[in-house]
Amino acid sequence: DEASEGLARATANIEKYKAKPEFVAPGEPFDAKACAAGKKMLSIPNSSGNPFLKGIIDRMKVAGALVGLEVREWENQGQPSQWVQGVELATREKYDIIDLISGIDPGTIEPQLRAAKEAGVKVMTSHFYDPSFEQNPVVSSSLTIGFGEVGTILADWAAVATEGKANIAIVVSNEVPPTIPLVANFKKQLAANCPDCKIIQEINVGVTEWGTKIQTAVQSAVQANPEINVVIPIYDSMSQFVIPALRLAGKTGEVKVGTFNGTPFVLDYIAQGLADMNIGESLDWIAYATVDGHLRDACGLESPKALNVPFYIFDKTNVAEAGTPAQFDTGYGDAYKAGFHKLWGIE
Amino acid sequence: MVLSPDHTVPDPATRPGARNPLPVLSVANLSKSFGGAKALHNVSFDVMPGEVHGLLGKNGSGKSTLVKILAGFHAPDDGGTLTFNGERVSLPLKAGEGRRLGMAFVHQNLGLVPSLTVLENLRLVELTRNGKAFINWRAETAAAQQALKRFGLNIDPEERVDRLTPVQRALLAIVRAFEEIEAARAITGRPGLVLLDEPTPFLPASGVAQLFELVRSITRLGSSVIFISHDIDEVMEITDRITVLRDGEQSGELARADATHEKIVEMIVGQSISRGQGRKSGTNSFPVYARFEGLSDKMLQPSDLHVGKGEILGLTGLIGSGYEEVPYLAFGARSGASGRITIEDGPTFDQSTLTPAAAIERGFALLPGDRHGESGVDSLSIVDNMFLPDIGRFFRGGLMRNGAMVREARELGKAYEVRPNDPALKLSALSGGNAQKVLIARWMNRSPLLLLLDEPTQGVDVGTRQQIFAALRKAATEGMSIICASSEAEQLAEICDRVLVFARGRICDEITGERLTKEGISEACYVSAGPASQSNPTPRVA
Amino acid sequence: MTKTPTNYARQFERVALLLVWALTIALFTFLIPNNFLNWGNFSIMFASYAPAALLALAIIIPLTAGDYDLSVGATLTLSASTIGVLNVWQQMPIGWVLVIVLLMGLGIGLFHSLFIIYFRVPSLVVTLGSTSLMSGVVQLITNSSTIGGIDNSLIMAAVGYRLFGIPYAFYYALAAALVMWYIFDFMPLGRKLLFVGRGREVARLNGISVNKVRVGALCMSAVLASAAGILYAGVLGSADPYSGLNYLLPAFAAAFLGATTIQPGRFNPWGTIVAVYFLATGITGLSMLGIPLWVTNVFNGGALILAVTISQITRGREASDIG
Amino acid sequence: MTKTPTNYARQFERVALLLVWALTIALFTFLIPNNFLNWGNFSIMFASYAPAALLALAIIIPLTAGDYDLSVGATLTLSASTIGVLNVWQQMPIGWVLVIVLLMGLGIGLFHSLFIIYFRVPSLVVTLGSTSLMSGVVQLITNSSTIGGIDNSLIMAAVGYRLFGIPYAFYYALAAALVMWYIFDFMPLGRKLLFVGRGREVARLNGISVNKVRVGALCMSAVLASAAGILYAGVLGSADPYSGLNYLLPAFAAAFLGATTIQPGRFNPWGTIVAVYFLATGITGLSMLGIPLWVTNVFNGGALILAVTISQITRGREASDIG
Ligand SMILES: Nc1ncnc2c1ncn2[C@@H]1O[C@H](COP(=O)(O)OP(=O)(O)OP(=O)(O)O)[C@@H](O)[C@H]1O
Ligand SMILES: Nc1ncnc2c1ncn2[C@@H]1O[C@H](COP(=O)(O)OP(=O)(O)OP(=O)(O)O)[C@@H](O)[C@H]1O
Ligand SMILES: [Mg+2]
Ligand SMILES: [Mg+2]
Repeated sequence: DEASEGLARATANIEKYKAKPEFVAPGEPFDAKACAAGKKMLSIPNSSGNPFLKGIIDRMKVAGALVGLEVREWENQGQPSQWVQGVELATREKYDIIDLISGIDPGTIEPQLRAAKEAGVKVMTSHFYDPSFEQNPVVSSSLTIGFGEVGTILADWAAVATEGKANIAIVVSNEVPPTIPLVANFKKQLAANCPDCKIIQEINVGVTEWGTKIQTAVQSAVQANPEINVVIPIYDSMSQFVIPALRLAGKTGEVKVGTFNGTPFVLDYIAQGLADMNIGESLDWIAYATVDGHLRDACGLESPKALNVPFYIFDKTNVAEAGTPAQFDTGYGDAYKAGFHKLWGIE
Repeated sequence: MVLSPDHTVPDPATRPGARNPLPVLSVANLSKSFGGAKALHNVSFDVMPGEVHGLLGKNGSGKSTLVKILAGFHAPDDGGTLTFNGERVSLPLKAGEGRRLGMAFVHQNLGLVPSLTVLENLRLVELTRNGKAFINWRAETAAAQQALKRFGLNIDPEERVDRLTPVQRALLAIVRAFEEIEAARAITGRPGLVLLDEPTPFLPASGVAQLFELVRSITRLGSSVIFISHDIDEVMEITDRITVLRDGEQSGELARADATHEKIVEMIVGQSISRGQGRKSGTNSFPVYARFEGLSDKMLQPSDLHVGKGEILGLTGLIGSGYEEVPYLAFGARSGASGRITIEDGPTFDQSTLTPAAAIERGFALLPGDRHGESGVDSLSIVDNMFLPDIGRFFRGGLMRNGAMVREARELGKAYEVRPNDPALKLSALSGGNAQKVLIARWMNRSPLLLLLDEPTQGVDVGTRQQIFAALRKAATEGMSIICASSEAEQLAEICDRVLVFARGRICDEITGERLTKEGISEACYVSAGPASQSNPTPRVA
Repeated sequence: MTKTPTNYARQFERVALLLVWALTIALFTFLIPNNFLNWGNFSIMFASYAPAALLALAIIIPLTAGDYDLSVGATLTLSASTIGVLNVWQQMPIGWVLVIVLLMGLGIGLFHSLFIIYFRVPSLVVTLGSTSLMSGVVQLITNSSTIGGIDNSLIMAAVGYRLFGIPYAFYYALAAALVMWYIFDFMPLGRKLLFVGRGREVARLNGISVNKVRVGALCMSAVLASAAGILYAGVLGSADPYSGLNYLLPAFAAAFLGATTIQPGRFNPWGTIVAVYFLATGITGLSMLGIPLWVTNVFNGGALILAVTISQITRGREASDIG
Repeated sequence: MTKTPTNYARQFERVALLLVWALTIALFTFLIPNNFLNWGNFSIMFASYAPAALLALAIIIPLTAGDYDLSVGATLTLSASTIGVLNVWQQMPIGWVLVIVLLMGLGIGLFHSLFIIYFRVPSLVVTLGSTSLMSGVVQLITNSSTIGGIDNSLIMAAVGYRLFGIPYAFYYALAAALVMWYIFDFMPLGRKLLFVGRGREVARLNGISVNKVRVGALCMSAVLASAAGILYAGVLGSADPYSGLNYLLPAFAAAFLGATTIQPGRFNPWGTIVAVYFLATGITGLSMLGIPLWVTNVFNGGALILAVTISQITRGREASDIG
């Protein structure tokens, strides 16, 4: 019937992400060293307090150094006024590339970016736009990431984990732009592959309020709706408040938790049996792909539209690969390194 | 009769001495209640131009309330009327309206802001006048300096008020009021009214004399003065007429000519009280209880003094002469002081090692002069205030015996005639004098070995004062040593066995026996200030 | 000794918030018939708000003594993070870690005291500054990352074991309130705190060592905030370097709301507990109704302003003793 | 009229923070030889901290009058969000939107006044509550999402046009400080504010309409915070529903730090401006050095505590007038 066919499709889809990621070249090989010579890139993270972003930038510095691209981080506390200062600095010091990494909407600091563009600095984003988004006109190129794809994985996983009978509480932060395609695709996929699955409650909490609101809201949701058997905090840092909520409600193990980002402490939750699934990406891979993509744009080559860093599912069967305690970069294999080196001509 | 405002009012200033039927201030049927309690009940009186009008009454009889109504601070109950220079003024007065009409105030607590400068306080009204677009600081400073100079006050306009001595502060408030009344008269061209709410307790005798001189100069120009004081002799000296309040009601009005001391007291208290005749002393000798050697601080030169067991030692002098420091130094309440202390036959110890806690431990007690800031906490209950240094006593078996505390507080309240005697009330719900009773009860109840008092009857009415004196005398006969610092010669003469007179930070006279009278003490104070006061009219105002 | 009629209003004021709480519960019971009024639901709520309750209790000690401690949120975060770093990363046994964390709380209190009492810097300034300092230290020691995997015994001690179905966490907060109640109301120390807060000079002249009392209050507050951090780490099972600061404003709100009940006009421990759980009930109920979470912000703010306003109306709008 | 010798220390205190600022600049110039001391760098810093400066200025008005306004951060956020909603989503012309936003600020001030002055609820409580209320409203109207695409003319007016290389945003903050300086120091209103803050009863006894002055201060503060929100939206070109609250504690820190300079012991507009840009200089320099984030927090907190402590030592550790 329809339900079992959907479940089969979902299972097949999940299996795809359980396989070890393979490297797919994002474009033609090019002489990266020649291209990068004398070029500078300023990477502005959403906040330097975010270890995920900091990890990517640290690795970008290493990857850039391989070909001679100078990568610098603009340290900030997540305040837009500080982003503005970073952009102005890049403009003044004639950087070649401003890299807005994961979370700074170019629209938030548009006036300064426009000035930078006029001064000849290329503004690029990475790990921010979903392919479905319209890129801000000041942006020269964007290495998109498939947030929508993440949504579909989460939906299929929920279906598989409950054998087609998921009653879901989903925790979201609507003010973060990627949330929108992620949730939309999640719903679409769920409808397509799991006719009996339901979203019981959608809990929207602003990032700054995670600490004070998620726990109570999840507790209340599972108390008010005992039929809930899956909780999906779409960003895995939320799960530090979801897990205790389930523990208090006595639902640990009974309610499944699936999430996205691959943050180490959440991978540890899986090892401890507190959470069930986390979709991860290799930071180092992201770093390489970002350097690759931005260099191509800076040198007038065709820039890939996406980061092309594959998603990888961790669950209790493979979480040990991430290390104990888990690390950011472990478990994804390193096929990409050789791949990029070859592409850049630096073997 | 209500005159329209455009009706020409004859200006008394232009016709000094002429009989003028029009009162400057006319109050009729003024009432004010706080919650259920009536602070004022149908009070009516007139103040004529050029008149000094005394306002007398026991503590809590409503004098300050009346002043505050005129200042626009309190809104009176409906029904009263107020006429100023013939102009009917609608009640309640808006803030600042009294000033616009030509009234100036010295409030009971002076109305200064301690953390701001002399200049800002002195020129407060000018600096905050509406509709002015620009403050000319140079002009303001010049005006302030001129005013200070005119009144012989040698203080820096940039100095913060909290660095001034109490005398300087009192004079500052008075100077401000007189400045304002001059300014107001210049604008309105009509007689003004200065309201002085107990301005004298802070002032030395010469300050009082200077104040009275100012008052007379103001009245000569046709303005009037309302003068509030508990010192009946002062009132007799300066006022032309007297209105007496009792429990918020008018208990009478007198012309000075008809007034005698006894009559006034009778009107205030409601019964006649024989004047204290001074304690028969001089023959008594007391074994020394506490000896202070080289006691000194910023205001006080090293001084030696002692108090006997069962003796009441008075300390006085002109304010600023250092006598008022002694109780605080003996209690270890001020830092930066030095000296040595010996108690009976005990070892001599350093004053700097003495803290209030250690002093209490030794059986000392201090009743400070500043009731709100140092003595009691207005927002806490009477019972908490009463047993503050004693709380440990009610901690038995690991529990505070709150019930026992309240019971004992009620007993104590009865003994000291605290009204209303409800220990759960906040201290702020009591009148000033009643609050003082609570605080005196606090210390007397502990039967301290040495009781240190600073102005113990400040703001306390005649009747209550007698009760307090009686309690002190009784305690002394039972062996309590008492040191009482006060500027009131009359009070010292009445209760003390011996009085030390201070001048410029030193003990300059010791009065015992026959000389221990109000006149004797006042004279000693004047003599002590002698030579300097000839050369400079206000020597104490440093 | 005539009792004035207003005394009825005062009596009513004492229990008003309790009544409102009961009404709130009744309302939600009506709206969510099956799942709201349910011991499981309440027991979870009691446990999960225990760290917040402890934090609010920490605040009222210096508030009573007349000082502000804005740093309790940062202290909570620093404690929880230290537990994570020492216990998870450095593998130190949890027992030692807790001792160190509480001593650290004491150290924070003494640091505050140095500036507030010795140098006479306003408490608002010092604790504002130390909030920033501690946030920096937290980022330094944790590398700004959440640390999971805190010793299970701490988690069990906080939310594992239960009494009457309520996890122990709640009883720790209750015990703290009980001890504070005893100190505030039945020990001379409580009276001393109050006098120090309402009239410093008066307290000093009556033999109270004002500075010691203030130092004590600041230290107790910091230690209690550290304890709240321990409880927070126990309830979450992890230490997160950011969220603690967000508990600051709610804790102040609960302290002020609590001062309208039980002993109106004074910060008091039972009132604070009632306030915390009244707000928690409202938020839980609204969440269970599936109402968007912005409503809970409005509820928090509205409840605070309304409660204090009504309390003011009861006392004839006279100047308030708190704040 | 003798000047005491301490007056030299006092004179020094006035300019101490300015000197420290100069030293900080010198230090960073030494450490970052080419890029730090550079007009472009400073002009951007001046512009991007202009909303923060305006917010700190907003705070000192009620602080001078003796009230706390904790809600300025929320007011900033609400204003910026309202601009986003009305201008971007509702397509309302920007001119009208600005008028509405400023009127809304006035409304917020009046709302605060109602509770603080009429019902005598402590200002800390009211503004704490209204912070929570406004956060809820912001989430409601923005759907908790960031709104980009604000009218270009607002952006141009804030950061598009420049004078001496510095975007206009800075001059707005400067103009606000100038006006406030005139009011604080050269208009009766300023003295009224001061008298009301330092001695409410005295002010009332002397015919100052205390309530009017306090209402005025609260309204001015809210309106200025709204203006800060406008500037914030102009500088960023967008409105986000959460970040405004992060400006609250820094704004207070700047206000207190500013009270140690120019006119030590009083909240004063120029001191506040100096404090904001001194802290901004430190943070910018540290960022340019690529120093880890936690250092900036430590710098902020440390600078505040140290500056106020040194100011206290200058005045012989006497009780402070601020806070
Ligand atoms: N806040 C209050 N609440 C209730 N009753 C009050 C309050 N303040 C004063 N009273 C009552 O009003 C009466 C008069 O007090 P008031 O302070 O006017 O006296 P006073 O004339 O100033 O006395 P004193 O000379 O002792 O200062 C007292 O019985 C007092 O209990
Ligand atoms: N703000 C107030 N609230 C309530 N009652 C008050 C208030 N102010 C004064 N009272 C009461 O009004 C009455 C009159 O007080 P008032 O201060 O006018 O007395 P007074 O005659 O000036 O006394 P004193 O000689 O002690 O100065 C007192 O009973 C007092 O308690
Ligand atoms: Mg009086
Ligand atoms: Mg009185």
